[in-house]
Amino acid sequence: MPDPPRITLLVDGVEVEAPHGAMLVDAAKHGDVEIPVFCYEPKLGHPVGACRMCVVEIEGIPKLQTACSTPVRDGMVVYTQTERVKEAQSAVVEFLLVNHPLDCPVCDKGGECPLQDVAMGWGPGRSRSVDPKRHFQKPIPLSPLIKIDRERCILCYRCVRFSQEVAEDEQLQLLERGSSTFVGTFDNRPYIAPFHGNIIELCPVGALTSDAYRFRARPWDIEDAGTVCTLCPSQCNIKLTVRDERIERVLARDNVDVDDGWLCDKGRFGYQMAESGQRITEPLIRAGGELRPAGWAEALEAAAAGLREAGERTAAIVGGSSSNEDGYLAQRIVRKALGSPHVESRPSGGPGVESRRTGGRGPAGFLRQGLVELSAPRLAASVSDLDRAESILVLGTDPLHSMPILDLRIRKAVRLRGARLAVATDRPSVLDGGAEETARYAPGFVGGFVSALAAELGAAGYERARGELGADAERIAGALKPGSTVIVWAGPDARGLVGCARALRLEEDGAGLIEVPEGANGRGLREVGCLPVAGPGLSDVEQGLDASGIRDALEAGSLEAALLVNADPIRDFAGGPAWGEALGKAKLVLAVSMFEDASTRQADVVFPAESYAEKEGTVTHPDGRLQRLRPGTPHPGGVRPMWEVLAELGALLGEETGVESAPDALAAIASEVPFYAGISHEEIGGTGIRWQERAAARYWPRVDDVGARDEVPGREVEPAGRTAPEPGDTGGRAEDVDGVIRVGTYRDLWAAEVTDRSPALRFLAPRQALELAPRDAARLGLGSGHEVEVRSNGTSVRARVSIHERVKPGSGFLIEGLGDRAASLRGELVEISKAGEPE
Amino acid sequence: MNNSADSSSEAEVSSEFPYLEDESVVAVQRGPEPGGLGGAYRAFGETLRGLKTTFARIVEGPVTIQYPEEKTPVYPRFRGRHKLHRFEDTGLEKCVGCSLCAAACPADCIRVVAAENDPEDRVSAGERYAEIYEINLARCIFCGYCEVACPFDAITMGHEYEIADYNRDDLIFTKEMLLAEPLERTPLRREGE
Amino acid sequence: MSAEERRRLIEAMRPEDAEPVPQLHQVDVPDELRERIEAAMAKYPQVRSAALPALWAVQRHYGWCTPEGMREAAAVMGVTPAYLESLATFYDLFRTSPVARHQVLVCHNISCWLRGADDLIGALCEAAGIDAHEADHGGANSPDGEVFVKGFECMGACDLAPMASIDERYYGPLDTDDARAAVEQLRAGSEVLPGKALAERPAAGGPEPDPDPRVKEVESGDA
Amino acid sequence: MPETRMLYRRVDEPGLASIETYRRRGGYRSLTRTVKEIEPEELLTTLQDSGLRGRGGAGFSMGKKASFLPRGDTDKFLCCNADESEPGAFKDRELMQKNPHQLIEGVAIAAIAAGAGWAFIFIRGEYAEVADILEGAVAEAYGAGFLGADILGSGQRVELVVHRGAGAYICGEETALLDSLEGKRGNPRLKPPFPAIQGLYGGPTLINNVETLSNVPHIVANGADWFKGFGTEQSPGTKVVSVSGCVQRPGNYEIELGIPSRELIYGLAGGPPEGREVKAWFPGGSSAPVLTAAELDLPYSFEALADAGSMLGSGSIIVADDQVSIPALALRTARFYHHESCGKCTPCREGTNWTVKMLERVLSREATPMDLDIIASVQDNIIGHCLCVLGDSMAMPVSSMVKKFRPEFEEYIRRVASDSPGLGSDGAAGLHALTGTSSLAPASGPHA
Repeated sequence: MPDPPRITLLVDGVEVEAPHGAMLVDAAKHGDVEIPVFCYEPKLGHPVGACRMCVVEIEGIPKLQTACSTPVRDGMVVYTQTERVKEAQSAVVEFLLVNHPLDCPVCDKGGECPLQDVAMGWGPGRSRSVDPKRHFQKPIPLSPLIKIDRERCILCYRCVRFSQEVAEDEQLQLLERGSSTFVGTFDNRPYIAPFHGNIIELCPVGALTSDAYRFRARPWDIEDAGTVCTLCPSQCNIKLTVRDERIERVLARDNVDVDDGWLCDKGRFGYQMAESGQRITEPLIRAGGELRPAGWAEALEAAAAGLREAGERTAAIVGGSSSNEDGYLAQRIVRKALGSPHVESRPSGGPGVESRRTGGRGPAGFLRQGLVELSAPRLAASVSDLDRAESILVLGTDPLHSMPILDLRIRKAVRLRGARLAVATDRPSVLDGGAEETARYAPGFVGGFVSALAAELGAAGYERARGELGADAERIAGALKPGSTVIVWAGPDARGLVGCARALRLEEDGAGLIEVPEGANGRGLREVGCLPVAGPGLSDVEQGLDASGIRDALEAGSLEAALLVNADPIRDFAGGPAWGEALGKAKLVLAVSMFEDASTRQADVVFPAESYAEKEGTVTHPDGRLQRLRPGTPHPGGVRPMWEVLAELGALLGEETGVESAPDALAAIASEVPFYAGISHEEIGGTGIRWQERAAARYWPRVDDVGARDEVPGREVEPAGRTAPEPGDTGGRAEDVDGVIRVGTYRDLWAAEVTDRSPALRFLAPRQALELAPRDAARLGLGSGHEVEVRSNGTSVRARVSIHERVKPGSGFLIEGLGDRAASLRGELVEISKAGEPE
Repeated sequence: MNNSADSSSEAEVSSEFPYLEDESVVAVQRGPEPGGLGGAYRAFGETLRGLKTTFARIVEGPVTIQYPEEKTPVYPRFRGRHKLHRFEDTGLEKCVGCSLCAAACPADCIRVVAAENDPEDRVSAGERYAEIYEINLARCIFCGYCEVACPFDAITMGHEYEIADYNRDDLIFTKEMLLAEPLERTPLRREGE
Repeated sequence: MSAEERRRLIEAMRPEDAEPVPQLHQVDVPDELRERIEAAMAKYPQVRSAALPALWAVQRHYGWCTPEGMREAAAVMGVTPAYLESLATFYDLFRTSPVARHQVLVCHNISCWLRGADDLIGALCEAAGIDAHEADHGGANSPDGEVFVKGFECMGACDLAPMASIDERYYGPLDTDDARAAVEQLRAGSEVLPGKALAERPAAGGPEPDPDPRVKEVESGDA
Repeated sequence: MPETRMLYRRVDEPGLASIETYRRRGGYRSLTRTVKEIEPEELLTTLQDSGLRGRGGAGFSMGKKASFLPRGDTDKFLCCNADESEPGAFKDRELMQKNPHQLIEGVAIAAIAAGAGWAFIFIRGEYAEVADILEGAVAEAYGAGFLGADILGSGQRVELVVHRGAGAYICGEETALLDSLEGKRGNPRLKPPFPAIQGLYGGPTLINNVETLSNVPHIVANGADWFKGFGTEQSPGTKVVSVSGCVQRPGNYEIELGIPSRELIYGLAGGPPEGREVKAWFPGGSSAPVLTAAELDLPYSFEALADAGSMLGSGSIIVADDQVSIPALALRTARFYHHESCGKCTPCREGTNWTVKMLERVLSREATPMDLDIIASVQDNIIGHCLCVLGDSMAMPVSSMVKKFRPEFEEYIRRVASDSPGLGSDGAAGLHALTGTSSLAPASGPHA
């Protein structure tokens, strides 16, 4: 997008150059003039001009104007220091303080409080008010995470506007009127929503305080450490508040190209996991059935010995929170030192594993080719492209759960610009409300839907589907055309997406694809070689087994050693508990983990893992932005940097990496990943850099190099042996079969280790629930809260019924990542039987 | 500045020091002629004045203070070891753990960790109290800024100066030590002393 | 609130206690209420405009804006109950606490006050057994649950001063005898203050004056 | 001087609220002509030429406002502001109650002139019985084909919805009215953008008062020049003035602007009760700075009242006689605005709150002379600094009362020293506080 033209205005007699259309408050900053504000916060959308703090005098306008809502024009003459302005501003401060308790010494905001700053800078210095102040009950919990002190509130409405216009949950509202107005919720219920922690940071006074941070530190006691949150693929930029070498709080570090300055509650409160007293802080070796502490040398030697013995019968699973460096070194050990091709980083593996019944695995060749095509730089959309796209398609994922910050970004595009949103998912998405069109396909049938969509969009080689599927695809296609489109998608099954991309001309500016990977650093790990089908830089390598292949091979004994780097497959991977059995059979399990979990219980050697707050390295955002992780706190106990440990392990196994520092590790990656060539920590800097925007992006592998076949895409990608849904088959016929529904799964935002390990978040830990359409629930004689058993092919999961209106009849949904076998049921037709009455 | 004022001030200067610019001038002050009483005074006057002080002190007796048996008295505003205070009526601690003293401290010797009061069992009057309040007296420079910064007069500088110890760790005074009623061992100087 | 109470409150907070948009199957909306709200939603170009009519419907149905009623309306409209509560507490005519059967709103604004509104409130409260100060500052119910009296800001009937709105009908000018009579009549369920109703009041200027010659022209037609 | 009844013509005729009577009296002929004979542009020109000024308070030219709406196919809206809530104003209530069809016809014509397919009458919730009458009339008009998708077969579309407010003075502010109509809390919006460009649902919106729109059928029927034959050059037409307070015949009087104010208060409304004198009067509702008895001879017109430092506003006179305590009156006024402040902007929310507290202290005799200066200074700090005019609406009359009746305020404060208890600490004390009678005891004279 071209930058807006710059104009010149006169602020207090000084010429100031500013972008045309900027608000006066922002424009004045270009001339180093600060205009005080309370209610103005550009992140919240349109200014409301409510606090009246920012009034200024503008030549030619008799009344004072609010600078927060006045766009600058060329030649505007503005005065911010006249007597009139000063009087008005000091009057506003005086008015605000009439009811403000001035309990700064006990207030958490003291020292970093905009009201303090403005009162000092622009206030009258003393109050003339002697009347009693407004009283409310002192801090009461607004939610388990936030306390509200209404006496301190200056009614700037930022929090309420956040709830209404950013998160759009509308739970937080203004109640009563006039000077009795207060911020509250319906019927004094708690305000619990995935992003609500942001209101703490938005509050310009100490009215909203974090329960976890309350009274922990003062601004002058702390140090800030900027890094990146690796709890999900959003990779939001954060600032750790560190006191006495402990993280006390996490704040957003605005990066408009990544997070727009927002954080989800997982990112905001999940730091407690790093500070948990339960962490493993030294290497452990299993002896006599028990894990016992050991020195690093001993542990490394034990690990090396075991791996040496297993040799090429070793597999590595690299978890999503690993940095690029961890992933690169792990795959290098397995591939080069041990000669094994089995490296995997995707919990769901390749296409096809989503259902045992609907088909087998696809050929690896497609996978690599599909990756190369779909991740190509020309098709890549950046997060900021969502701010420009005329239409947005959300396909196969609910960003709230998979990449929360995108949810806010998409809402913003719809609300502020009227972007057309289309949602095509199996499970109802929270974005449905703002969508122009929504389509529901049966769980596991995304491929059929995408092919039908490609046909409707006019892609060559796809046949239009009939019936409901065709009609759905037509509606979605209608919402996307014309104009630039960004497709946010997820899922292992990308058939047809290439066709959609071509038909929608996604290679053009402001359009493109954003794939939401399953792991936080899914894209980075893939690009540094943590895939069974591709090496670093998506290079052609000997084909290895994918996740479920590895599990089967471990179980069958054809693989003997497993290297689990920041991965707990028992909890996180499809198959779940089946991994426990598989790992139990392995001769050596080397786990790198922060905590003792289901997988470390099967481990022979455990290396303590770093938390993201201690890590140094890089990660790659789903849109290709490389970002730096910078250590904010020292490593606890005997924890060591993982790149160092892996480099030493490699050396013990005869693979000299020459990596002696984190920059070395990045240099090693850059030397092997052609499209990262030459990248360094300095170049990545504080806000990251998209590799697609660097010259080296031209080294992205060409599609022909990976052996594209001549057939039309719609056919070529058809996985062998798979019974693809016939055109016209909605896949949703299951409701006709009595008592049987097709199950889909989703990874709930809170179904994660961080929820269990952070005391503040623990109350959010989900319980397994089977979401059903009201019609199916009635047909099955089930009500909300009933305990049921969900069964298929000998796999069974217990769940509580939860009825949702927008679930497509015939579908049901379970949560993945709770350590049960729910993920194995994905795409299955299941039987449901009642196991208990509601509590 | 206007010219007339300029010239008049110049004129004043020149009348007082007529040789200011042109010549170096050595001024010699002559005393009375030597000899006689004047001469004797000039020779011994200062000595006698000195001896007067000496004899006066002899009469006064010894001024040595037998420290540590005796203490040096201090002025009322002497800044000695800190004290934390409680409200006399309720017994609650005045300190609310706001850390302003720590912020003001140039030696960085105060550490405050705050916590939330339980309204049923209060430590301080407000919502917040100091769970940990430590002053590292080995680092303290006794500047008194903490006292000035305190919004609740919870910390004041006392008169005690006998803080020496054998172990640096023992010089970190905890909240309990600072709150304890100190033994008033330091005498105050009286008015005019 | 003690720390212990607060801790218990926090522990009792479950994610499912938050109140997002309720789903229709979670609430039991009376048919009549649902029809009224849906009719209002159909009347406007945008659904949210029906928020005030929906709250009016809830108030008519339950007597006041009950939390359950607001949840039901929210489910029908597809908004959060908090959104409706925010409105209900903003507007003076919505009651968010239980209210007696008959509502008497007495104007205590300038014109009515100049003509004795305070006495009127006093007399009404005395007759109904309500504390006058309480009635004037937020409203109060009579102990028998029959009459709710509230001092209200200007209701646009200064010509009737001092006046009161009794069950949404205006009456005035009222003296203290009228006040006592009105409370009796409300309790008895009989017609309230016959002859004092707004509907029966002619224009202040008295009988129609001779038409201005210039105006006459307009009035010449027929249907 | 007699009234000049145009809008109030035959106002007490039985059945005027029904469509039959209204049509028998010539009603809906203007609308019929509008849809059949007149082009919208011509209609706009007529309205503009008539010089009709808005009757809601601001007095802006109605035709000009309508002409600001952009042409073209965007969805446009017309809102009739029937949220008459200003203390002292009750003219719209009587117009709607007794002659609803006159308004409906005016709304329909104005909607067609502005190109608005949707029209809303935002009527305050307290006017429930009037709203019932209005809704009945709207149903009749739909039935007779004067409203709906195809008015009288002309293809013109005007949908009219009667929207009931729920008790919030601020909804009379045009942008707050729009927010309320959109189903939100009635908070005023930041201007610009003005409603004519971006109003209801983001579309161009014309907002007019009931009385303004009721004039429209008469103008269309008789032409702009005829209309200009009434009233003054600057504001032609008649004006309904609501007179209330300490007068013998409170009510609505339709007059031509420019007549002496004394004529209105003493002539038409009968003046204060026997033996009393006018002490202070609000010439334009409670938000107008008060005038004194010395200013009774001012002509009742926009210009003359503005020159005297007050305003005509919506044309509502409230009279206070010589028995009234001005500080108590100031408190009543301030309390009203404090109660009605929406709370969005700081000076209004906190300023009204603080003013009330200070005036309560004056009345409970806990104030000091410095408080009077603070009261005056706080009013200055409010005026011109708020998001909408509500803050000013309190600050101006309170400020004028403190200025014009300062000795009376000072007397309360002086009594602090001599301390005469018995008036209670409740600030409500004392309509007749100075005369020594308690507010709850029956006051002597015709007030009771």
